[in-house]
Amino acid sequence: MEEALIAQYHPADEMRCPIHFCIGQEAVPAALSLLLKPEDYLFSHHRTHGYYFAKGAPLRELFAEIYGRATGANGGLAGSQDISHTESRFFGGAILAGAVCIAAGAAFGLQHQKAKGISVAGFGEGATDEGAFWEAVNHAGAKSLPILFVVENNRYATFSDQLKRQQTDNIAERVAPFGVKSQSLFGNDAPLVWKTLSQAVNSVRNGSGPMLVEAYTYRWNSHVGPEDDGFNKYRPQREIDFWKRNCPISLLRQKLEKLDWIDNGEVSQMESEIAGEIAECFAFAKASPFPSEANWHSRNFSNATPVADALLAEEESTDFNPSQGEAKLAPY
Amino acid sequence: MEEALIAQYHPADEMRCPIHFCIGQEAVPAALSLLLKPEDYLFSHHRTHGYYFAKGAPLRELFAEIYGRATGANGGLAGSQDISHTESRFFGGAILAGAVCIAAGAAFGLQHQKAKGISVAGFGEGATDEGAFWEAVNHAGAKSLPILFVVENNRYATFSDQLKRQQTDNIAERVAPFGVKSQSLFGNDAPLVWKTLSQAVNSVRNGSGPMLVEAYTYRWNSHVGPEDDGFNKYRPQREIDFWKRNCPISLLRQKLEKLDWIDNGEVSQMESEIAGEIAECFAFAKASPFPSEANWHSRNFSNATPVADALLAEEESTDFNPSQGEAKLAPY
Amino acid sequence: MNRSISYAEAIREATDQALGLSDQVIVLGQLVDTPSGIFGTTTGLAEKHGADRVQDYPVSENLMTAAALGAALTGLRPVVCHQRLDFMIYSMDAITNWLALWRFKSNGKSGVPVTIRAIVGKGWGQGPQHSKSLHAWFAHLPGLRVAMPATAFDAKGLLLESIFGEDPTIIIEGRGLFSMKEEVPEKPYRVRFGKALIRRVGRDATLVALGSMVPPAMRAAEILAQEGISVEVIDPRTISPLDRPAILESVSKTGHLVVAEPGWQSFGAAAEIIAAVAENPASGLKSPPVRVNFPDSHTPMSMALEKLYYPGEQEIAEAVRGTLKKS
Amino acid sequence: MNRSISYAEAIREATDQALGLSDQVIVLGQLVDTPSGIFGTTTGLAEKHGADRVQDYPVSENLMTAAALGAALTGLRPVVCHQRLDFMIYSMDAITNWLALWRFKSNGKSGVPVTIRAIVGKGWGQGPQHSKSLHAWFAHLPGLRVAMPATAFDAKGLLLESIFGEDPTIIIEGRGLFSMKEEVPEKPYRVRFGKALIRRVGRDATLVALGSMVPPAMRAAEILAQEGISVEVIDPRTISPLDRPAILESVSKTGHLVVAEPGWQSFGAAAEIIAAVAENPASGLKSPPVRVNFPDSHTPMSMALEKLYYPGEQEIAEAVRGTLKKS
Ligand SMILES: Cc1ncc(C[n+]2csc(CCOP(=O)(O)OP(=O)(O)O)c2C)c(N)n1
Ligand SMILES: Cc1ncc(C[n+]2csc(CCOP(=O)(O)OP(=O)(O)O)c2C)c(N)n1
Ligand SMILES: [Mg+2]
Ligand SMILES: [Mg+2]
Repeated sequence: MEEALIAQYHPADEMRCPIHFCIGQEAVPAALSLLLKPEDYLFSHHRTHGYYFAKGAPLRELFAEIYGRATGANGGLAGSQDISHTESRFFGGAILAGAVCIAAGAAFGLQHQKAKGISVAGFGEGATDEGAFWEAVNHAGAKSLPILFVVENNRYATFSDQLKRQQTDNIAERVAPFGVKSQSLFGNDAPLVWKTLSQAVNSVRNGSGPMLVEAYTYRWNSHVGPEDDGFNKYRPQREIDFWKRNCPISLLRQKLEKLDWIDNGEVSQMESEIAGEIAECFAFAKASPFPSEANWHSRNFSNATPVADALLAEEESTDFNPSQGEAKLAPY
Repeated sequence: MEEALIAQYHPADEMRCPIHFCIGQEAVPAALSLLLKPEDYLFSHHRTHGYYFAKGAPLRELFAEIYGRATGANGGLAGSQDISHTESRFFGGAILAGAVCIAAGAAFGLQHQKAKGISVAGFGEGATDEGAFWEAVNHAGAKSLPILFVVENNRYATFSDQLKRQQTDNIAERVAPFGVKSQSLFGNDAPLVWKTLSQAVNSVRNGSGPMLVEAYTYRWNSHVGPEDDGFNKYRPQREIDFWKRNCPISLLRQKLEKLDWIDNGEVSQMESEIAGEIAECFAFAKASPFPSEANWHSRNFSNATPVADALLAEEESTDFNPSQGEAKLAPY
Repeated sequence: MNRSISYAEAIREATDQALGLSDQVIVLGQLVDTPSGIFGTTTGLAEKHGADRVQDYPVSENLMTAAALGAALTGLRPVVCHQRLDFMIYSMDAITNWLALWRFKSNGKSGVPVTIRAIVGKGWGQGPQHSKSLHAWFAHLPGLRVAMPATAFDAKGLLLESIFGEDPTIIIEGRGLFSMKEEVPEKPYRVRFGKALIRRVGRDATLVALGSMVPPAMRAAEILAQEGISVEVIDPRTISPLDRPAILESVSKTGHLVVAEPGWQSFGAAAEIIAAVAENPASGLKSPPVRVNFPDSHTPMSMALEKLYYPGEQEIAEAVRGTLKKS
Repeated sequence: MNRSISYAEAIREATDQALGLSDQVIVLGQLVDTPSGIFGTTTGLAEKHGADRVQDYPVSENLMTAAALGAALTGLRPVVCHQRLDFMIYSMDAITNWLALWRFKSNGKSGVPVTIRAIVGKGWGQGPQHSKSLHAWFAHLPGLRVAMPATAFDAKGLLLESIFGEDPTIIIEGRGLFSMKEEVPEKPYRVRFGKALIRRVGRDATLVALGSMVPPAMRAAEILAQEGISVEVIDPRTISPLDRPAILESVSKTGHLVVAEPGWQSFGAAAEIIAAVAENPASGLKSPPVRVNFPDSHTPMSMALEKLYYPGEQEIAEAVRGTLKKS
């Protein structure tokens, strides 16, 4: 899907929004897609596509959103980095760590209402530079919130090496003394990722408190957009080569082939099904209308107040006597 | 000094600003007062008096400040919780964790300029709820900054128990994996506090990177102001009794008497010297004029730009051609 | 006959009733669960409704707002309390980048009814970190409602309207108002956003007063009445939405406008009110409008300077006299 | 003859020269040390002046601003760069509760010359979290200077003036302006705060344009000139301090005022400009002033809506025509 989007990105200049591709980082979202239930909430950082998919949100609405169409998941208002799909309980956003804090609130809401479901936050190691992230970790630990933090540690925030920004590359170790159980792992071994996340999801689901899983992985592409950002010389070629050799999809395929669980025919069939689906998504997006009405006010405010209408009376205030002294603050 | 301030607080209603007394928490600032040098910077939270004193700032200007006089350390603009004394490199402020971040910047400035001196931040365990605090810790660890973090852990943020807000009461343990060496100790044993802080100050001074010292201590008084806040029933009487029995000043005095290093005569002499100094401070404050000129603009902006005057030329711009297209952002 | 209760009691009563009316309502804030209860506005509520519904919060202001948003997604209606607006500035990211734009960004599919109570300190040496009112900032943000209740009646009605409304709201509460009493109905009632109140009908000049400037504005009108000047006092009650038509109607009657605002003058709310009137061809302004604000300076601690800093009824009355003279 | 360089190059040159002029100058920001260098404005500077002086910073925006303040206390003159103003909102506490009030609170004893560069995204689907301009917020704060350079010449001169001045400053840089070229002197020079520039002399109406609205305002003036309408275009260049006298003088000549601002209308900077004119008895306004702003809405991503959202020269021209018709 990401490759297909990239191929189409520039030619027509129709996808006009920053896109952070997640090629090379497929394992974590793919594993989550098998583990999350409709009642769970998933909150994503700017690199949204994998997580969007993981929560089972409709693919054609993702394509339409990127194309800025009225049929997009957000009616073309949000784009790739801010996409959400309310019905699927999936919410993304581009400001680092912001969505992690919101995820903590959703976890609290579920816990408070004794509702089924857990809250999951997916983000990169860069977000852990932000103080806001540590407020969420601290609170999750103190309140034993049903939240799973998933860090895809790809070593870079844009072009900045983690070790320029943090003293160690081990976030899992740092959250543990806050009361957040944690585990780190090689994030490109899909079965291992699935197993680890499965245990983590179950642990959080069973009320054992918050967990953090740190998956070491790598992004193949530029930080944003399809153009090569290699001129920034921020990562060595052998590092890129190492991770490309350890592509999560190839590794999985090798393993499955060894086990004789799939054969080439099946793979080709899957590939052509996927290609078909993607083609259908492109067609849907391109055939969809653009949003046309400005409607600025009603886009930003609700027009109705049904709950207030049901619960509150109408009253007129009587005269107010203004010659009263102000509250004395002393001494604070 | 604090007791004297309290005795005078209400009768005349002349000290009109929130004051967070530090009775019971004397050991840390007292020890720092012996360890810090003029070139060091000290940044304090709202409970400022001990730290103000620790940096050798003039006592009479503290009193005058609290009385809102023009002769105050800040000309009566700041009050107790926001007091600073630029000449002494002492800076306080009431917003939690804010001053800790500034302290990290001062540490960076010293390191960058290879200047003598270290940066010290004094604060309570409440400030460590703030994400901003963790940004400072992370950065100090990553850059090996010459900063000493001093937490006076008195267990409460206002009336809120630390264990309502944090999963454990051990901040020292939490900063260590960020690359900040740390140590915790019983904070009312003045000689121990001195020894620990002395080692810490030396370590930071010698360029061994950041340190955090967590001193478990207790405040006797209300969170703010002299009135009893016991009606909030936030701490048990036996806890208060325990800590009052472990008053840092009494403990020190007992120890010194046991060692025969001081006798009653010396203590009385010290007490009367201190009483004299305090009386002098009160007299100075009360005799000082109030600030009278509003001068709002020049209080908020500098009138002169001496550096710019020296370095920059005056130039007139030529015509600007407005028919240029805007920068094309694509795709980011 | 209604009882007379204070502004603080009215807030407490509204919160108590909201907690009773719906399980969705929760209260978050530092010390909301203690007997002192945010200057008496939450006292006893944790005992009555449970400490999980009236919940002490860590000193993590950014998280508090963001978490309220997340909780709202799960169906709750959180009320977030800040003892000082200054502390809440740590949560500007949560307010600006998330809360205010959530409905917009979701294409109307997801609303987050979060109520934020922000108390503005005043006097007694609060100093520059305990006294800022940034209501104009919040009113500048699309997607946020901003209320500035001046009386106990409005404090209760606007808080209930906010809690049970569908959009995020910031309520600016002037600390000096907390003791002021007024007749307040016992039942839970609403005061709608965007509906100004004419607090005093007048002929000669329109005096728009916001929040804690309402009582001194009313006293100024009383002083001026003694001098034969009839002032119409308008209290917009909310500044987002702002009832521009009500202000315009009054000005088109009186021809003169003074705005009294408890905040810095430049780029403040008074500027918006004056601009809204000036740009309307029907306003019929007969003299230049005048602003009564705090000076463009941080708040001094010393009471000697506090007196010069905060304007009161005399300054307002003088401004009205001035605008009438100029016409 | 001066060379013609772009807005981005002018910023880069100013920074390069500042780093050369004084060891006190340092640059902090995410990715300032990379070849892409904040849209070319810091490219090559780390190589030339050292990566300790042009320093990549963790994604910790609040710390970055507070640390710049702390560094300024030790004698440095930090320049803090944000790729988007939206990211900087995390540092509102450092800006509002510390930086803006530092000089005041120290009773004039301590100044903190911190320069903050905030880039405002526009177009190409930036969406609501990458396109906000909150210049009006910053101008509301006492103790902060706020610049909105519209041209390469001003971008260089204001940045240098800020770096070597004594007060903290926020410079709002419109991303769309980065490619625009102008003749720029090579030597390091200053553009003073609070001095508006008359970019085009005119007779019939005053058009005040801020930041990235300056080029479309100039184009609108050109369009109107073809129709025989002579417009005076004023670029305040800084909004704190704001050159109110220059605006007033122009309006008292033309009698008509239109303000074009790249930001939300309600409670924005245009309101302050209109209020400042309206409240002055000498302004001699002959028709109601008009604002040309973004609508009071968050920014839509879709290019179809972006087109409706951002006003350009046509909207400005139409506003000027309107105000002349009404008189
Ligand atoms: C508050 C904030 N600051 C800066 C940015 C700009 N930014 C966008 S993505 C990014 C790097 C994120 O790195 P990481 O969190 O590791 O995720 P990755 O891109 O590696 O998946 C940065 C700094 C932002 N979006 N939000
Ligand atoms: C950002 C912020 N939030 C809230 C407050 C209100 N407040 C003042 S002191 C305090 C408690 C501080 O506790 P701690 O840091 O442990 O210091 P202590 O008072 O115990 O010495 C709080 C919450 C504040 N000053 N700043
Ligand atoms: Mg990363
Ligand atoms: Mg404490």
